Formats: sequence, structure tokens, C-alpha cells
Amino acid sequence: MVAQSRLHVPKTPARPGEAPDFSYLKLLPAGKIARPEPGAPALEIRHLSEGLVRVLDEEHRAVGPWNPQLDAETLQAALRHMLLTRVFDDRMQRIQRSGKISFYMRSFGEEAVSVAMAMALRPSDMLFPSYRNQGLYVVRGRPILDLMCQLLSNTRDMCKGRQLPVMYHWRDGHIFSISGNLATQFPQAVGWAMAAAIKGQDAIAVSWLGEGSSAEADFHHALLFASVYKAPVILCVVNNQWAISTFQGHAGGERQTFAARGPGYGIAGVRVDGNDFLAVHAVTQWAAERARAGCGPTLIEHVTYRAAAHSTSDDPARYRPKEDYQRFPLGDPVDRLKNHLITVGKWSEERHKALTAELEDHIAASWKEAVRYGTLTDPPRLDPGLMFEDVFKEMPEHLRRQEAELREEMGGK
Amino acid sequence: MVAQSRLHVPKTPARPGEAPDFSYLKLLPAGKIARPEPGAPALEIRHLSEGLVRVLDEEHRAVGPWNPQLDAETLQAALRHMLLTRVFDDRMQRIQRSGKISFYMRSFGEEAVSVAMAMALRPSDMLFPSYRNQGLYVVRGRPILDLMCQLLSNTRDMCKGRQLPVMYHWRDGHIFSISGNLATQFPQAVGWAMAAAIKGQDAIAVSWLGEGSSAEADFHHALLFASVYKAPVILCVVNNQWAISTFQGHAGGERQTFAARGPGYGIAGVRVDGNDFLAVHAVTQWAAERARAGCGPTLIEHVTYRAAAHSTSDDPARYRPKEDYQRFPLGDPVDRLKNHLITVGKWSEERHKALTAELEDHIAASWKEAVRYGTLTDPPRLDPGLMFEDVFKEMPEHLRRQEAELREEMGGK
Amino acid sequence: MIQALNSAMDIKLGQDPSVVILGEDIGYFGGVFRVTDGLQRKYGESRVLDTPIAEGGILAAAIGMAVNGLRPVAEIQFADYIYPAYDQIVSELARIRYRSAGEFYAPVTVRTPCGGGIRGGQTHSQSPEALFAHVAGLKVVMPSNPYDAKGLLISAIEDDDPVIYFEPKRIYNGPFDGDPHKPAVPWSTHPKSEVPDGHYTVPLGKAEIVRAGDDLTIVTYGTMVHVSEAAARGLGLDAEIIDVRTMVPLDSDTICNSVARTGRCVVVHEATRFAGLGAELSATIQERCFWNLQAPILRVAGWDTPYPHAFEWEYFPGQARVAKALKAVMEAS
Amino acid sequence: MIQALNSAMDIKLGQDPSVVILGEDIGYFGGVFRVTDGLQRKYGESRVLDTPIAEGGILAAAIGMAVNGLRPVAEIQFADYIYPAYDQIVSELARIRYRSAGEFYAPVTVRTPCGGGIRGGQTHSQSPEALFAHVAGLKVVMPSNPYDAKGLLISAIEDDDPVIYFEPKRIYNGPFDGDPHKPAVPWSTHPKSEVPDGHYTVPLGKAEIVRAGDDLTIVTYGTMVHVSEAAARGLGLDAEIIDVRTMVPLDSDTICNSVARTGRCVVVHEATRFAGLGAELSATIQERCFWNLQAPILRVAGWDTPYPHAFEWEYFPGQARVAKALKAVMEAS
Ligand SMILES: Cc1ncc(C[n+]2csc(CCOP(=O)(O)OP(=O)(O)O)c2C)c(N)n1
Ligand SMILES: Cc1ncc(C[n+]2csc(CCOP(=O)(O)OP(=O)(O)O)c2C)c(N)n1
Ligand SMILES: [Mg+2]
Ligand SMILES: [Mg+2]
Repeated sequence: MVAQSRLHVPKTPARPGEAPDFSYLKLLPAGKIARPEPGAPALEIRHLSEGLVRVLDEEHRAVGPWNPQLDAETLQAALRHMLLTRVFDDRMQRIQRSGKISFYMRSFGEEAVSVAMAMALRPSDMLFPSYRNQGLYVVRGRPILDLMCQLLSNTRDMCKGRQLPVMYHWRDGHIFSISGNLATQFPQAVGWAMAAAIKGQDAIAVSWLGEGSSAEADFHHALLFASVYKAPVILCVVNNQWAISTFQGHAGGERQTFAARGPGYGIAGVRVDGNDFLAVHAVTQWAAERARAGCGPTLIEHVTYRAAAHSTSDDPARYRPKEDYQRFPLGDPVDRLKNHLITVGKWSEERHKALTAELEDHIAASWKEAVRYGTLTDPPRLDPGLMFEDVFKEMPEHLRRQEAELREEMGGK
Repeated sequence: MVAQSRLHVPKTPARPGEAPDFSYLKLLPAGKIARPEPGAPALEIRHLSEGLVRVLDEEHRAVGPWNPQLDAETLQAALRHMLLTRVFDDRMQRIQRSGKISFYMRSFGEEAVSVAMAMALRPSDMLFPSYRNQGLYVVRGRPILDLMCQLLSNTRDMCKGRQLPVMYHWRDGHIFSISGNLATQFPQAVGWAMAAAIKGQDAIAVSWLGEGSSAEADFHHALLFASVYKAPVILCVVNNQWAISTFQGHAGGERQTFAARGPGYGIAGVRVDGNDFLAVHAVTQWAAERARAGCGPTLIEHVTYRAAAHSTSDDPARYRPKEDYQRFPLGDPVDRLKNHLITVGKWSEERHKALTAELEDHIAASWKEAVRYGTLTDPPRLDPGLMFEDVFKEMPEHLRRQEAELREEMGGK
Repeated sequence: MIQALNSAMDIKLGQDPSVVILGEDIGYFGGVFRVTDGLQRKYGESRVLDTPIAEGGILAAAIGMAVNGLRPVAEIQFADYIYPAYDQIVSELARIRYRSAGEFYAPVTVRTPCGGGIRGGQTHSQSPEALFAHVAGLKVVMPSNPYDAKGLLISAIEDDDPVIYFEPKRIYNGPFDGDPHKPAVPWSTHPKSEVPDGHYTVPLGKAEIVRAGDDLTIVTYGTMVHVSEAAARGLGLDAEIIDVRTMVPLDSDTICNSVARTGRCVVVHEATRFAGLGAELSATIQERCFWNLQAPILRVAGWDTPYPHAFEWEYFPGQARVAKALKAVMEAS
Repeated sequence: MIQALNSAMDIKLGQDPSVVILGEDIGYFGGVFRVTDGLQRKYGESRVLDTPIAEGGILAAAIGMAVNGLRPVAEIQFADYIYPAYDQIVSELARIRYRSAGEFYAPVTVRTPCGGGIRGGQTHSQSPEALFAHVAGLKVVMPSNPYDAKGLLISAIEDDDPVIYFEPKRIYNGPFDGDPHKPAVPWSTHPKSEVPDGHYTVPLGKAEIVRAGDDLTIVTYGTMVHVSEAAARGLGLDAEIIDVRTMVPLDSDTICNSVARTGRCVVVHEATRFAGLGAELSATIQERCFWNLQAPILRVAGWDTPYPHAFEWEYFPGQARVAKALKAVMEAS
């Protein structure tokens, strides 16, 4: 049966033992792609969805029409945000092994996506992230301590012990609660944006999901509703090439870019170098201006790479080559911005070392404080009775009964 | 709040009391669009997804590269099939009012879609229809009597009384069971085609849904799986402009053609004049050859019009102008094929009248016989015990108990 | 009942600018059952939205709107078509308040016609309430008459928790005692058809004793309230009939107090029997009233099959099936 | 248990060319729980398919494949992620044979890990079996040990009806008595870990009396079989413990015969309590064994909340919760 099979199965370029192979990636040199007016009709700017917007060239210079012309202070702040995100991720990854937190997911290699977008948007814009957007909280200024307490499910946990680590939320920071169910946030962001249009708000909605998650129905619902109602929303596919062990070809990437789905629904699609802070920032500004002006939604595909394991429960050595990230043609977002700043004389290896050390100290100090509020294994601990709250606004009779049963079970605690 | 609303709401060109307005329809003259090789790469033939393949011109001649060059006998057979479908529909519509059947849905105005496709496909190709594809059964030779018995839920009902009228199925005719849930058949057809590829079969799968149904998640699943596995399948969006009371703009048609969704997923898309028998036949042949050759799936958009009410429960006068069908720019599929045959000297008004009369007699005779096997209101009647069969292959204990209870309830009948 | 539901939405749209209504064919057309008739003309296309045919998208959009401060009322054209939205309801709508520790919540009301008796066949007749009642975080409601329909719908829209609101379509236009051969009766013949024009509420979470009695307790809801009344009357039983009205949170006190008193109970619903809401009602009553029970609690329900087109009335739990259970429970000893 | 499940699929792939396996990360990687490890290498990419992350698409494709003569085994990575496929399962898979009067049918097996106890939080811990048991046309299975796991999975794959096959992930690697502080025990310590290498079946629709006893009957399944045994042992009760194994079709005779004899019954499962399968078990037993009951049937279950990450062990119905119910039922009179 296998013998005669004619079924096409997407190819995975390289598996363990083989050399990393990125020849499948359609690339373009920096600065080569035109920047249309943000109001341009979606079907007249399809080249954006199949090309690749890049600003940083091989010599680390910012070139071409998409150069956002940001000042050095802004770029230094960006570097700091990305580096803090990375240092935080590294530390939490190591700590998870100690058992003090149950689980962790890093955004290593994708820091530019969240940091550049958060910086290019307004604080009032509403964000609907996936679990790999740590940079959003960093840019918007949520104390690392708060994030750590969530990871620890401790007495200061914003989720009151109910969510897996990393499933943050922040109402006052305009960042929606992260769902464990992939892609559900995508059409919700469109609904939020529809409401913004109905209410005449200026704020727009922005959502992210992975290229693997773009296979879910919610991706289609999001594009369709955004198209039908011209919702002021930016929808991002973070194409980091992998969905756990599954290569992006299995999500449709073998035939067409993910950004090209946009024009299929009559909305703008842009494919951007996701490891190029300047390019992501510029594309975000463009799409935000477009949405705010009432010219409709944009689908952005960020071409990047999941440099780390999927999560602390995952071991990529089982399914992809080692040293792959080192060979990724779009490099590392932190290194690229750092080298750009050095090239323009606004940064140095010394300052970089110093900054790294400073941030590591900050993380270490925050952790010291965080564990004082308890860990998964050590007191103090949240009251388990919290389990019964927020199922409904007011606790109904049957849950009050069940809470009483539990307290009895726990020996009247 | 409404005052300040900036939400875009798709426009419906004309409502009751207004004159029909089809200016929104992107049309092309017949013969104007090139016919690429069926093996052409999907992304090199996008013009097919935004153009309009037509063969019959204003003078009823068959013109251009898509002309399938069918002989007169074939076209006369086609006319017969379309006319039989229409006469059958008309009669059933009238009969429903008598209460002998509970519900009916006509395919009036869309007969070319089913008839041309069924004729262009092989009998072994597997069909996954919607509820508006009556022509498929007619072409494949299912006796009208059998269809009528299904409509009557009588003792000869192929569905054993379980399904609404029109929800046919025909295993030996390779036509799948119709679901009341929109769009579910679309990705199932892709799965069937994947199995065909796995087994090395030559047969392909074909499925249909309405433009309104293309909003469902299953539409996305179908395109995605078809693209990822290059499944030998033809997926058809029958764009008859309306989904009950809702204009196609609400399904995304305001921004982009439905066929253009195909290239967004990296698969071929073709927009065809759905009321042009020759064009539909030619496009089907092209897509079938493409699929059989292993060159992948095709998404076909049939531009047509729902000339009748959505169903016998619907009254279009509430939401769209009268006389709209008479003004539809693509005319009527039966008239157009009839006029073409007359123009080429292979048909006449007399023959047409005679054929119509013959078919009406056939329908009347079939109905006479069908009601002898019972109607919804008159005996003979199916045994209600059939309700408990086929829930599972073998009836489990709890259903045997329930059947016994029912028989007792019915007074031991 | 249709006018009562329409009036509830009309009043809330008029009172509260954050209320919006969305669904398939609900705008210009006014809904396939006319429940939203005239509302778009009155409140505009931005507050009464015709949507694409994508139940999952409708729910997701409604959730996003609710998170942005609106109070969406989403219509699913038939309960049989709610499953494409099941993930957004179960995984999202039901848990947003919980997982965000109360920082975010989505006050969405989902209206959907349910139940058989209109020759709808297997995909226009379902009663899937149990599939929602089992999910923590959802309130589940089903009215049995126009007065409750309006008051409960206003309560649902004003409630800050998500509410799945089932409308028994067979009684849209009049009460139904289970006999399809009798001529249809209009609501006007029924006491509960008196519906005040203005704003009023019927509280969620409260069952109603629609008939007090001493012989036994019938626990039911929706269309089956009327069928049960007729069946008990037919047997000349002095039945206490309880209309559950809100399945979650369940008013188990009202129910159990009654059964504790009568000592006999029959649970009646139209949905399939196995693992239906009747199982929960029976189990709860048994746990709390065991020592008072003089007979087993019996369930009357639809059979464990799809809803068949031609055998609709053999599937539907009519007076005969209810009466049989009532007799059995009364005779048991 | 993982090896047993893997062996079942290995054997069927080897025996029957129409068997195919599909799901997320199940091919090259062998599944996030390694249950399909090595199968793609052995049988090729056309019979062990890695799919897009679209549960709805996976089920629809599986149905289409089945209609074309294959026997697909679809893996849903976690039961918590089955809802996007709910419409294809409920509206299609469950009813294709029925609506086509037997002309078409889809022998699809859906495998999915369920249950908590692995710190998975609210989206890696659910037990949604009741949401499928209520749907006519689906068979629903959950094993509690390696021997049954293999035999039931082979039966499910060979069955011509659709089967939803739940795998309690907490006992993938060993039995679990409910005490997370004890060191994990491997299956090798358990009698039911003896798994023949070759083909054998455990029939669908048959419950198993895993321990005979006279004091009372405990009706349970999955992980809770082990917790219940430990709880009864801890109280020194001579409990008859029944592993339901197949929820639909339910082996109510085995269950009711036991309760009729012992006169006392506790129903135990991990899923949330309200309208869970325990309600059906309790209601059915009560109807058929009422006159034999010496005490109310009690249910032990998860609370009616989502599964909270930090309070996993306060949520999980452990020995203390089971023991409390056992005592209550034994002392009642
Ligand atoms: C509905 C649903 N299906 C499956 C999963 C299990 N799962 C978690 S992450 C993941 C891979 C997602 O890959 P991608 O979307 O590319 O995001 P990335 O991890 O690469 O950022 C899967 C399959 C889930 N969480 N939700
Ligand atoms: C999942 C689902 N949602 C809603 C419906 C109700 N419904 C039946 S037909 C229809 C309109 C379909 O329009 P379209 O897809 O354009 O097909 P057409 O009737 O025009 O052929 C709707 C909304 C349904 N049957 N199934
Ligand atoms: Mg990815
Ligand atoms: Mg249509």
C-alpha cells in the first residue's frame, strides 16, 4: 500500500544527523522592496506578501524605504528590552529544572517581534498574544517580579494559581489573557477591533500566533471577519519554522507564504524579516497607520526562528539538527541590533557586557524577592479556596458547598 | 453610539423596492481568458482566479480556448439533464405546499453547475455535494422515483425516514450523504482524496458548498489539507450571490473573489461563469486532469444566481428585489445552452417544447408511483423501529430496551 | 414568545449602548424565526450585525467585543449548529474570568432555538443543553413561556457571566401539550403570555413551581413543562410541577424540598436520555432526598438516537411516555 | 501503558493495510507522549501522517479517509484540544451511518490523553468523556491498565463504529493511587501490566469487576480505579470495584447486578461532577436497583471548576475524598 502511495507529504529540510538546510527560505536583500502608502488598496500591494521587508543589511546599516529612522536612544532602549527578555528567559529556563516552577517557554530568537511591535504601537492598543510574546510585557513595563510570581503560582500570582506558567494577562497594560488553546485569541482580537470601530475608539487590536497555529479554524475566522468588517486590527503569523517537531511545510508553508493568505481574503499581507528590529518596527507603524486610518487590517508574517526548545518539556535534538540556529540566514535579532548600533557608533562591546551584567543582576534580585512570596514547592501558598472563585462573578451555592467539602477534606484548613 | 460608529458593513446592492443592481459583478466577455496547461504551477495562473472563464458569447456561439468542443449529442443530453432537474424541482416545490412532503430546496438557476460537472467527471469520481446539487443524481442516473421516495420519507426512502427531504446519498453512484450542517463535506472530500492518493486510486473527489458556507472553518480546513498533501480534489464554491437573506459581501465577496482564496493557500483557483454549461464543463475537465495527474487541487468559483427561494420555508420578497433573476447578467443556464444548440442548428423550440412535455409526464408518472409507497401523511409507513437501527452497526442493549418501550407506547404495534 | 424575546432585546438595545446583536440573517431579515425583526432598522447596522456563516467566528467576535466593553447577544440559527462554536464557548468564553483572575470577563449571551416538533429532522431539532451544563463557567437557561422568556433574557443580557440561552422553538408561537394532531393554540390562551411592555427581570438560578401538588414532583423545563402538565392532568394526579428554568446554576433547593415532601419524582426533558441533564437532576435529588423517596426517580426523555424526520412523534417524549412514568412512580411501593 | 498502546497500533498497521494513523507530532517525533514512537519509520509517511495543527481538519480528513475504506486512528494531542473537532465528531462522525441508512460509515478511532495529575493546568488536564457519551452514535472508552489499553484499542480500531478512546495520561507510566507525594511506581509492579506481544482483544461494552466484594460497589474508570482501590483498602472495606472501561455502550447489567447485591454504591470519576458521567451511572443504578439500595448512591468527582494549576491536588478526587464517601455510604442507615 505504501509502495503505491501517491500522497504528497511535505518535506522537512533537515533532521538530526543532517546538516541544517535553509535553502527553502525565499530571501531578499535589505532595502529592495518598495514602501507603498499605508492606504494603498490591498490587491495593489501583493508584492509585500510574497517578498521580504528588510532594513538592516549585511554591513549592519539601515537601508531602503522602510528605514524607520529611529534615534539612538530608542534603539538602545530596544536593545535593552530584547536583552532583558532574553536574560529573563534564560534564567527561568534554568530555574525550571530546579522544580520551583513547573514549566517554561522561551522566546529566544524571536525577541524583535514582540519588542519592535510593542514599541511601534500605542500603549492603548490592545494586544492578544500567544505564549511566546514575553517582550510585550517588558516593553510595556510590567515588573519582572510580577511575571516571576505568575511562573511560581505563588501568593502574588496575577492568575491566583489557576494558569500554567507564562499564561500571563495584564488588563491595565492592555494585554489579554493567554489561552492554552492555540489561535483562539486571533478572532477575538478582530472582535475587539470591531467593537473599537463601533465605539469610534482610536485604539487598534494586535494579535500573534505561530505558523503552526495558523492551521486552526480561528485563523480563518479572524481573516474573514477582519476582511468583511474592515476591522482595525493587525494579525501576525510568527513563522519560526517549527511547531514543536513539525516543520512549517505542514502548515502550508511549502506552497505559499503565510502573508499571502491576506490578499486571498482581500486584505493586506506583509512578509517581514522578523529578526530585523527596524524592519518589524517599520512594518508595524505602516500597518497601525493603515488600521487607524480605517483602511483595514493587515496580516504580517514574521520570518524568524525558534532558537530554543519548544518548551521545557521538549527536546529538539530528537527532531532537528544541532547548530541549526547558528546557520539561520536571518541571524539573531539581538546581535543584529547590537551590531547596527555599534556600526553607527552608538554602542560598544563594553556597554553591552555591562548592560548584560546589570540585567542579570536585576533578574537575580527579582527572583530573590519573588520566591519570598512562595514557590510551587515552598510556602507561603495561595488559599486553595481561590479555586472556586471567578468561575462565576458570584459564587453559586453548589460551589460554596464544594468549597466547604474541600476545607473539610483538608482538615478544616 | 451608532452615530460615531466607524464599523464597515458590507453593502447589499439592492433590497425590496429597489431596482436589481448587478454592477458589482466583475465580468469578462467570452473567450477572453487564456487556458494554461492543467499542470501549470498554481501561482503562475492566478489570473484564472480573478477573471471569469466563459465560452458562450452574446450570440450563443462557443468561442475561445476553453471551448470543450462537445458534440451535439452530448449537448442535447446535457440540456435534457438540466431540464429534467428543473422540471423535477418545480413539481416538488408545488407539491410541498400540499403537505405531502415537509420541505424542499430547488437548484433553479444553478443546473449547469451540477450537470456539467457530473458529465465532465468519471462515474468513479466521488462526489460530496451540498443540498443544491440535484443535477448530480440526474446525470448519474438515479431514478427520480428514488429521489421522490426520499422526499416523502416513505417505505422506499433510501434514508429510512431519518433525513430531511433533499438530504440524499447514493453509495453505488459514488455520491456521499448530504449533511444538514453546512460545509462539513468539504474537508471530508479532501480526506477521501488523500486516501485515494494513499491507495493509488485514479478516482478524484469533488465537493460543493455555497459562497455563504465558505465562511465556515471547514472551508479553511479543506483548502489547507488539500494544499499540504496536494490532494486530488476539486473544491467548488457555488457563488449564487445569496445565503438565505445575506448577500455574498458578508462572506467576503466584497473584497476579493472566492476563487482567489486558492492561490492564497498555494493552490489553483478558477472563477467560471456558472450558467455557461460549456465553460463549467471545460473548467471541470481541466481541474480533473490536473488532479489526476498529481498536480494538486483546484478551487473553482461558480458565478451563478439562486433564482428561487432558499427553500420552501423562505420568502425572498422580504429581502431582495423582484425580477432580479431576469436581470442577472449571466442569464439562465438552460436558456443559454438551448439557444446555443438552436444557433448551431441542433435544436428547435418545437423539440424543446416536446422534451419539456415528455419530462413533465415522466415526473408526473414517477410521482404517481412514489406516493403509492406512502407519504408523510398517508400510509404505508415505515416502521418507527427503524429509528433505533444504524445508530451503531449492531443495536446495543439500551437501544433494544428503548425500542421495546416505544412499541409498548405505540400499543404493541 | 417571539415578541417577548424581541421586546427584551429591543429594551436592552434602547437602554444600554453597549448591547449589540449579531448572527446569521438576524439583521435586515430579522432572523429565520423573526425574533430580531425590526431591530436593525431601529438600531442600525453597527448594533444589529448580519454575520458570515461561521458560528465559531461569531462567538470569537462576540468574546472580543465583550472584552472591549460591549454586551453582545449572539444568535446561533439552530442549536444544532452551535458545535462549530463549541471550542470558543468551552475553552474561552467559560474560562476567561477564571484564568485572568477576574481581570477580564466576557458578558456574552448566546441565544439559540432548540428542540423538535417542527419536522426539522436530525439537524433542526436537537436539545444539547447537557453539553453546556457540564462545562464550568457557563450559565444555562431555557424558558417555557413568554413571561419568563423576556424576563430571563433581560437577566441574561444584564448578567456579567456568559449565558447559553435555549429557546424551545416548538413553543415560539404557542404552548404545546405534545399532541401534534390537535390544532395549534396561540399563547394568548396561556396565563404566562401576559408580558409587560417595559423592563422587568426573572432572576437566573431560580426554578419555578408552576403547579403545586402533593402526589409527586415533576422536574422539567422548556416545552416539556406543558406536556408534563397535560399528562398529569390526564391522569388526574395532583402533581407538583417544577420548571427548572435555569439549569446552571441549578436551584436544587426548590427541587429537593419538593421531592422531600412528595416522596416521588419524575424528571422530564426532550433531549436524549443518556448522560442528559435528567441524569444530573435524578442523581442530585437521589443524593439529597434518598430517605424520603417512596419510589425510584424515573426519567422521561428523547431516545438515544438522532432526531429522525419521519418518526418525529415517536421520538418526542409525548404525554403517553410521561404518563407511563407517572403511573409507574405512583404505583411503586 | 504507552508500550501497550504502541503495540496495538503496530499490530494493526502490520495486519491491516487500511489502518492509518494521523495527528500532530505523531510521525517523525512519535508523539508528545511517545505513544506512536517508531511507527512512521516502520510504516512510512503515507500511513503515519504528521498533520497541520487543526483538530477539526484532522477529524474531517479521517472521516473522508474512512469513507474511502481506510481505518484511521486520529490522535488529538490533549483531550483539552478536541473541541475544535467537536462539530465533525458530533454532527458527522456520530451520524454518517444513521443518516445514510448504513450505506456509508466511518470506522474512525480518536485517541486522546485525558485527566490531570501532571501539573498541566486547566488546558492539559480535562476529562470531557461526558460530552461524548451524551452523543448518540459514538462509542466511548477509557482503559485503566496496560492489558486493557492494548486489547480495547485493538477492538476500537477493528470496530466499524466510531470510538472515542480516552487515555488517562497520569497512568501512562504506572498506576497511581492518588498520593502525589509517594514515589511513582512502574507498571511492572501491577498484575495488569502483563501484556501479550501479539494480537488480542478486550471487548467493547463490557465492564470488569476488578475486585469482588460484599460491602459496597464502587463504579469507576481510568485513573480512579486505582485511587478507589487504595481508598477502600485504607478503610479495610470489602468493596466490589467495577471498572466501567466502556462508557458507551454501557454494561449496566454488570454494574446493576453488583449494586443489587451489595445495596450500597459510590460512583467515582475525575471529571467535573455536574452533569458528568457519574450522574448517568447514579441515575441508571438508582432506577434499576432502587429497592435494593440501603444508602444513597454518592458521587465522587472533580469540583465544578476548571482544573487549576497550583491546586491540582486539591482539585483531584484523591483517597480522602473517596474514603469520605465510602464511609458515608457504609454508615448510612
Ligand atoms: C488547539 C490546540 N491544539 C494543540 C495544542 C498543543 N500545542 C501547543 S504548542 C503547539 C505547537 C504550536 O506551534 P506554533 O503555532 O508554530 O507556535 P510556536 O510554538 O512555534 O511559537 C501545539 C501543537 C494546543 N495547545 N492547542
Ligand atoms: C453550520 C450551519 N450553520 C447554519 C445553517 C443554516 N443555514 C442553512 S442554509 C444557509 C445558507 C447557506 O448559504 P450558501 O452557503 O450560500 O448556500 P446556498 O443556500 O446559497 O446554496 C444557512 C445559514 C446550517 N445549515 N449549518
Ligand atoms: Mg512555530
Ligand atoms: Mg449562496
